[in-house]
Amino acid sequence: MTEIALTTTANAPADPENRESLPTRIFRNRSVRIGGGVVLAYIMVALFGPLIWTTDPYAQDLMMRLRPPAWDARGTLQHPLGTDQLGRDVLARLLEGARVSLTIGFCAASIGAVIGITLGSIAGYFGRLVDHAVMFGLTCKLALPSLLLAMTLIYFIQPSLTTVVCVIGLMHWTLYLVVTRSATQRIRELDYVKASKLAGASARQIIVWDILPNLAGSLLVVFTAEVAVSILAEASLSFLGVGVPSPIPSWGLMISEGKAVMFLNPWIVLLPGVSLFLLVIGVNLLGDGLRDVIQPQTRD
Amino acid sequence: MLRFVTQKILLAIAVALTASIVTFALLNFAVDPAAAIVGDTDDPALIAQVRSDLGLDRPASERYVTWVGGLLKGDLGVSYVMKQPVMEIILEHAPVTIRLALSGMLVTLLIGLPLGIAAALRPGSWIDRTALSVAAAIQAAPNFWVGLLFILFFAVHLGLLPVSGDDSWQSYIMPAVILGKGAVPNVMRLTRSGLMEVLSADFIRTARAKGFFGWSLLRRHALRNAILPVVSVLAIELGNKLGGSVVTEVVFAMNGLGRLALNSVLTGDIPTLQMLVLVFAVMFVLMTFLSDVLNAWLDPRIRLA
Amino acid sequence: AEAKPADGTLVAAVAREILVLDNFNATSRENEILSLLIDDSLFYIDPATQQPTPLLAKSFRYLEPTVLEVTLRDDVQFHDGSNVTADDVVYTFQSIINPKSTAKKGDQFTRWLAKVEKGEAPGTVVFRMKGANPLALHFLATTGRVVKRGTYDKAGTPSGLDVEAQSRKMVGTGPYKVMSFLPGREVVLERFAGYRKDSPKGTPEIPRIRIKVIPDYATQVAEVLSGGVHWTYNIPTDIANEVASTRQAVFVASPSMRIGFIVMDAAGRTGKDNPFTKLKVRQALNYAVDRDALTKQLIRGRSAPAYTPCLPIQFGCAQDVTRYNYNIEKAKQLLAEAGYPNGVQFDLWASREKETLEAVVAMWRKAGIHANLRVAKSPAVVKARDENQISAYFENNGSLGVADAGALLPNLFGKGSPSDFHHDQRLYSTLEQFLSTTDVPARKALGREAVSRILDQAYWVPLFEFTQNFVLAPDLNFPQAADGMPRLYLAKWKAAK
Amino acid sequence: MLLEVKNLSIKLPLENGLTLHAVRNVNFEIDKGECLGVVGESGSGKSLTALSIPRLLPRRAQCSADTLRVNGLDLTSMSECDLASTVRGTQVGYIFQEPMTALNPVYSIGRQLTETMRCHQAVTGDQAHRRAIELLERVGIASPAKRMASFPHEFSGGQRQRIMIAMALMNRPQLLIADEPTTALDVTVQKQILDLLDDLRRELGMGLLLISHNLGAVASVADNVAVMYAGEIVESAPTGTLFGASRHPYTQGLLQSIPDLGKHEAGTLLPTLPGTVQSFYSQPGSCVFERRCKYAFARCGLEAPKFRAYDRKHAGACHLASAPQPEMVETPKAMLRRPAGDVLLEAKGISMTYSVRGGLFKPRLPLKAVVDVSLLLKKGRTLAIVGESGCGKSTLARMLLGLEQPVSGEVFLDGRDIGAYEPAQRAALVQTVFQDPYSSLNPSRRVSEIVRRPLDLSAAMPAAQRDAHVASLLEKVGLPTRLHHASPGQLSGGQRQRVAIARALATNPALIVCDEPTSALDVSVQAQILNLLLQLRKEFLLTLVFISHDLAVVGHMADEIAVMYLGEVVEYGPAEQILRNPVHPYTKALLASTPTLERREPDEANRILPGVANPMQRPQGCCFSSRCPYRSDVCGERPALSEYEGGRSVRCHVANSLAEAGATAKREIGSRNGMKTETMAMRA
Ligand SMILES: Nc1ncnc2c1ncn2[C@@H]1O[C@H](COP(=O)(O)OP(=O)(O)OP(=O)(O)O)[C@@H](O)[C@H]1O
Ligand SMILES: Nc1ncnc2c1ncn2[C@@H]1O[C@H](COP(=O)(O)OP(=O)(O)OP(=O)(O)O)[C@@H](O)[C@H]1O
Ligand SMILES: [Mg+2]
Ligand SMILES: [Mg+2]
Repeated sequence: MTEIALTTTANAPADPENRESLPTRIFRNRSVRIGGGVVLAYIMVALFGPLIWTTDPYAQDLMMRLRPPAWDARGTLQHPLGTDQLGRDVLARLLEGARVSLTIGFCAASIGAVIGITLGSIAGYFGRLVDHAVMFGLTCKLALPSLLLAMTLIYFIQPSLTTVVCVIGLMHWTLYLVVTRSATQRIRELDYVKASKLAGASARQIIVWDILPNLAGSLLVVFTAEVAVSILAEASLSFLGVGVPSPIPSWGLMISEGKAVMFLNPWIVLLPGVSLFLLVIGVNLLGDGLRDVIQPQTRD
Repeated sequence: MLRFVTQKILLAIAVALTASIVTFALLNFAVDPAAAIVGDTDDPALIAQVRSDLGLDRPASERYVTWVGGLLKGDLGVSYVMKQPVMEIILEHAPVTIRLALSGMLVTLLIGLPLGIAAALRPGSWIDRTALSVAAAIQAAPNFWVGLLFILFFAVHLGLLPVSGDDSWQSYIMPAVILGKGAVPNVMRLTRSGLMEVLSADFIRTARAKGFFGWSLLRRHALRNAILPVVSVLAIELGNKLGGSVVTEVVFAMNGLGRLALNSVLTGDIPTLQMLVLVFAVMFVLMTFLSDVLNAWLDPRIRLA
Repeated sequence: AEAKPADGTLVAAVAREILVLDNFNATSRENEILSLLIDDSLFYIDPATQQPTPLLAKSFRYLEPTVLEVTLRDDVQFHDGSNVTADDVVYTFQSIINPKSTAKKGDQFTRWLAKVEKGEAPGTVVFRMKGANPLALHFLATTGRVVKRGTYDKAGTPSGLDVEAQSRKMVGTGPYKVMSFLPGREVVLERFAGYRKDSPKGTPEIPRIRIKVIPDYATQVAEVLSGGVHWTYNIPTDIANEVASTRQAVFVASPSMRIGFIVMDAAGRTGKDNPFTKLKVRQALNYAVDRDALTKQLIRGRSAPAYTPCLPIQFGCAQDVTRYNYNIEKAKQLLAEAGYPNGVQFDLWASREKETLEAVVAMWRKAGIHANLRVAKSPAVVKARDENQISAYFENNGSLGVADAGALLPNLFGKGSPSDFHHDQRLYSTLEQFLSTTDVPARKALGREAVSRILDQAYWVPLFEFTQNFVLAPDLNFPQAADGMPRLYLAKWKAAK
Repeated sequence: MLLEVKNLSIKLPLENGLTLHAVRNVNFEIDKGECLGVVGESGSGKSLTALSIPRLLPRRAQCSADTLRVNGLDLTSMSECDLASTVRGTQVGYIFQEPMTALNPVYSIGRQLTETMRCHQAVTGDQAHRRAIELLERVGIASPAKRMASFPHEFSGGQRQRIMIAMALMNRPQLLIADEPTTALDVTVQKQILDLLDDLRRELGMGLLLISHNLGAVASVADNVAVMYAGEIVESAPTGTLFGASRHPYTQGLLQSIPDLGKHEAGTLLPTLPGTVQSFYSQPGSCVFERRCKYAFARCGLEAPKFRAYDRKHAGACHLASAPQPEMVETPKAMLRRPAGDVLLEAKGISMTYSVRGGLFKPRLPLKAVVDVSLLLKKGRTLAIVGESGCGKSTLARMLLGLEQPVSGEVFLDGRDIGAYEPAQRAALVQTVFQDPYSSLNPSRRVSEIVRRPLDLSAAMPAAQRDAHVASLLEKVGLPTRLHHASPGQLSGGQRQRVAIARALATNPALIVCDEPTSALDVSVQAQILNLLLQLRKEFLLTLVFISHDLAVVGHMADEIAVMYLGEVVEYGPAEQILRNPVHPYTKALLASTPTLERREPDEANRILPGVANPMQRPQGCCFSSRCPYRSDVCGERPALSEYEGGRSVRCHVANSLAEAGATAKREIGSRNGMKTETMAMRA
């Protein structure tokens, strides 16, 4: 009924000959392949889509409003995925929206990463007062309702792509911090760090040479997770009307703008929703797969 | 124990204070709420009047001191927009959010726990794979989008449930599912990994060697250990739900704290925003405290150490 | 759908929050709608004629051009059963014009009303105005509600008044009384049993009205479709049309007496070098808008193109004046003449009507007018405007529901108006006179003069009259009016088929 | 026959598609009241073999056996349900290696004990409770009735192991399986637990399957011993025969490579088995030991030897016709002479105190990890620090290395306060080798990078020469060239430790502090590393601080020994002196508990009292007083470290009287050595 893994003495060496290299294992993982494929496809679409489908995503055609996709009897090939309530081409907007989502996802997650990793490694490595201070900051950050603050900040600073990226980035560094900090705390106590110290390495050298490379895997996993979270956060904020300003075609905004007419034109919320859903699921799958390979012990 | 509690209370106060200063700074330096409050009319005299009525023409630091002074005296300020004591407004909106959060929690548990347990018992099996995929899908589907689809299908198309509002228990069903679904993957994965870890723990092998197997092994030896990490996450998750119900409340037009928050942002109602942030912050600290206590109560290692 | 509920309650949805009940202390349209239900004024606007007609008043006469005597009816009750007396009326208006009062509507009265006192005859009240005012009855009709004597008194406050006294609880005189009120959420009204049978407003049929706040049109529409709501308004035409096509809801539109227009910085508030200081540029903007396309294809409903800065239904709003018909070539030519052969470029600020304005911007672009649409929340726009950072912005005005250009133009073009972007002395004085003359033909002429001046100078780009859209449950009968003011007390359930 | 196992094989399908043939054709049996010891290095399949008896193997393991019978019950054909109700916990009791994790942390031990009984027998809670108390009493838990409500974490490791034993005995099993029951415990406790198991089995007439990688531990208890290697039993014999006249080259090599007080002269090279244990992914077509066997000849590589009987109870799997002659390794005489130079390292009364939180609700309390330790080490000498787990050895090492500042006292390195050195200067003087080879190498770097790092950091050597220097160092420590650029993940424990040593040598330091460099390694690898250290010590004229908990290893390496208990040095002096004539009661107990291959008479006088060294609850006065068999009233005061003959100092009030008794002990050791030589002569 239940499986028990035998705890072999922790020191039993993994058989050297039978270890595959990390990249091989990563690429053999099914989740990584599917998720990575999806993400890659989206990146391609975002990069090249607007070059191929050159219809202006902002051009309105009041005579062509709310056309259904081409496969519907009322649809036209001129707008393969139909038009929105202002007669803008949905396909062009979806393609542009992929750029928006990916840009926000990657940029925000990177901003968060820089903040979180820096704070986390400093707190984890130096401990004591520094750690207390950072952890207090973290508690405060966690205690503050981040969505509420994000809404307020974006709304009052001036909704724009940059604001949204920065604010979302500022809101999502906790996971990096926690992961980096605890791993740093753990690694700091490991003998090879002591060896480096003994060899005369400075704190910065130890963090950069000895600690962070070992976190790369975990941080990559966090990064993918945060990309997904940031993409969703942007969509939610835009949906609430306190995110990316119109007429920028963010998927969340498209859903928000389309929801009033969704009863008879469900594609208008379905299409951006599905795009968003597939992208996030792709990123999540990629992250899960990476985690399975990189940290099999914490496998979910 | 007393020390622990005092420490936590001090921490809570410090956190709440910092949180309030941060919000106060963000809100008062970035925003002039007077114009937002006046609304459609844009008479500068009226705006100026509102400004001086609300004391917004005084320096922000002075206002902060007054505000904190008021807090200490139990006076939490009056909403700029609704002209009502902020605490009254919050108390008025809180029940909806609390009900929503609790029912969301229930949904999370009802889906997350069984899935997690099933997945852990048969790692790698179809149940496990399905559960993981379900979790991934649930996580990826944006709340507002699913909410709209739910409304479209269950309320408008099938007419089974009310579209919006919070006046009947039926109107909580869809929002609870939407709000609850967010934490399902987390709970499921935690349960799964917790249980898997426990099942591979030495003491489970001991129990098996003693002659336990099957359900009794699970019940008597594995579940309690496996639930520990889940419990501590649940309290935090409840806190998150209380603070994170904006989207759900907006989609389903429920009059809870989340929508109050959005409205306060849109109308520049600073006293309400400040109070909301403070309430959420205190709630968070309370929840972490609760989670610590729960954990200590469930885990003798912490309780008696 | 079987919308009509068993107990006959009408559920109405409004998008904006109703925060107070007292219409003296509110500025929103929702409060106007509510006030019509729970308050009776001295006069009321007859939906058929758009003229003020006595309501709480029995009759009125001008003792002098600036002194109005109103005789009250003696059979009108407050919701608590007491009779409305001259003392109540005097109290009401004296409190609102009290200089220390902070009621939001106080301003609208202090502009013209100097003093209110009891008349010599019992049951009469005398209004002393600051000057002759052609719109006095209109104002008394749209905002002249009556409260019980002593309602606002509050010792200890600097003014001795508490303007919030009726924010939560309301003792009115209207056909409905407030049963419960959750600020920002809902108001429940019930037919007032003591309402006089022969009121010109008629006897309401619907026993209960629940006004729910549903901030989102999509949700409102969904509610109507699923039978949870019977009455909504302001739904965009597209959506309304769509919903109506399901036959689970009915779309009706009425005019709204709300005009949308673009204000341009002719006065050079943002700097002398801005293109709008040139008349030809302003004219070019006017020529380059296809108002018919805008209203017929985009806004639809009962929207109508506006070629004048006020609406034809409004008194004094002459239509036989300069007219800027859609003409791209002319626009281009004017631009070139003004020294902008390569077009002009500017920010167009707005706080609403994004879609429409995007269409306008698209039209302009064809004439080489490159507007960058900046949609911001209204406080931000107001702030930027007051700090002279805006050279063109979109604004709209509903004339307080008064079918008279006097309720519109002086407020926007008059001296000291925040939206005065012209600084035209001639226009100031014309408008001043327009607002202080009671003689009808003279007013008409003055109105025409003001309108032509504005158009000749092209201070604005008048765009369109808003449509007032209602999405209703199929079995609800809801009559419309030319001023677009929703009169919910007239709603009836259709007889079951 | 109580337990019969015939032709047991276990296969494990692995994730990478291969199948590990973890256990192959294993046969053994145990009679009632008999003890079979199974010994073998890590990964040789001991645990899997033991687990297969109550069929507790991992689910994916494929287990086949011709016979698997306990007390006449055929276990091969039993259902999971029957096994659970009739075999596990009733017929077969099981004791696991890790006492720290084998008990469920969230339930009281009372509940865990009684449920074992109640799930198998119709007894009332009361009866079970009484039986549990009775057993706890028997296994030596003080005031058992009170402790029934305690939770596992409130007990020390040794106590938990006792509770595990009590739990296994609840239903009076016929067969007790103990899988490395003492590996995680200190030698003093290990001895107590082994003695307890031995007593219990005699008392209750149980069969005992005792698994261990420690040959000495098995030697003292088992009647018969089976030696496992790479999944097979290569030799089995009665204990005396096996340790006295083993015939398999592996067994012989193993026995010789263990440093044993008195057997190997201190400082000599140990005979080693080259290489490490191998895993098999198919049925091997050769002798499993062929690759490491000095005597291998052509046939060994072509054909797997049959398990055949040499004698009535002595059997083995080897193609050699007769037992090979054990040969001694020549140690160059120069290696034994260690000249003493100037003082290199001096610690003056150093102490270290940590503050630790007792629990979530508890305040922080001070923990005295090291108390007032003074040491003096001259160039070229080797100082060993020995003591049980948690006594502060590593903490002391960190202070000696300058990694931590003592809260009081000073460390002088080469005459200068160690805190005053620049990091690079210090690095050129002192380096270290750590205990855990798995955490001492950065897994994300390559071996060459790791060894090069100290060079890069000190920048003393021109960059161009560094790579060559790294290669020569790795050569010196005997790491095959193909692994020079491998990542640590691809190395075995022994190889990692070689890399760590190379890294320590990189800056050419005068002093190397080795913190238990071999305690995580198998005995055969341990010998390799000890030899390497001995050779390098000679070649680089190293001064060593050698930390260990194994007195035998210490004795082999050290010139001087410091014995630590609860952070204090209780005895300090020249190595031979201390090993020959220990004075401090703790040193005596330590020596008496150190397992040896011969059966020793129980040394009742030096039997240490049960208990634990808990640094959070230091006894008043003498730190050892709570466990000291010679304890008296004077011990309430902290004894001073007083000098004795031969440059030795002891921290004990009764040292004088104990030193007298030392004379007898000396004689004893002498006679034991005599006996040893006799045996060897006999074999020769
Ligand atoms: N659950 C498992 N999955 C994969 N391999 C396993 C598993 N359990 C044991 N092994 C492998 O089987 C072999 C024998 O393992 P076993 O635990 O029986 O060795 P052991 O002699 O008990 O070693 P130790 O002294 O380290 O406990 C080892 O190579 C080990 O790596
Ligand atoms: N950084 C630290 N913080 C708190 N306590 C510590 C710290 N390091 C060590 N200790 C405590 O100090 C005591 C001595 O620890 P140390 O690691 O020096 O023992 P040891 O003799 O090396 O043990 P082992 O043989 O297990 O390696 C232990 O009780 C340990 O728990
Ligand atoms: Mg084992
Ligand atoms: Mg140690």
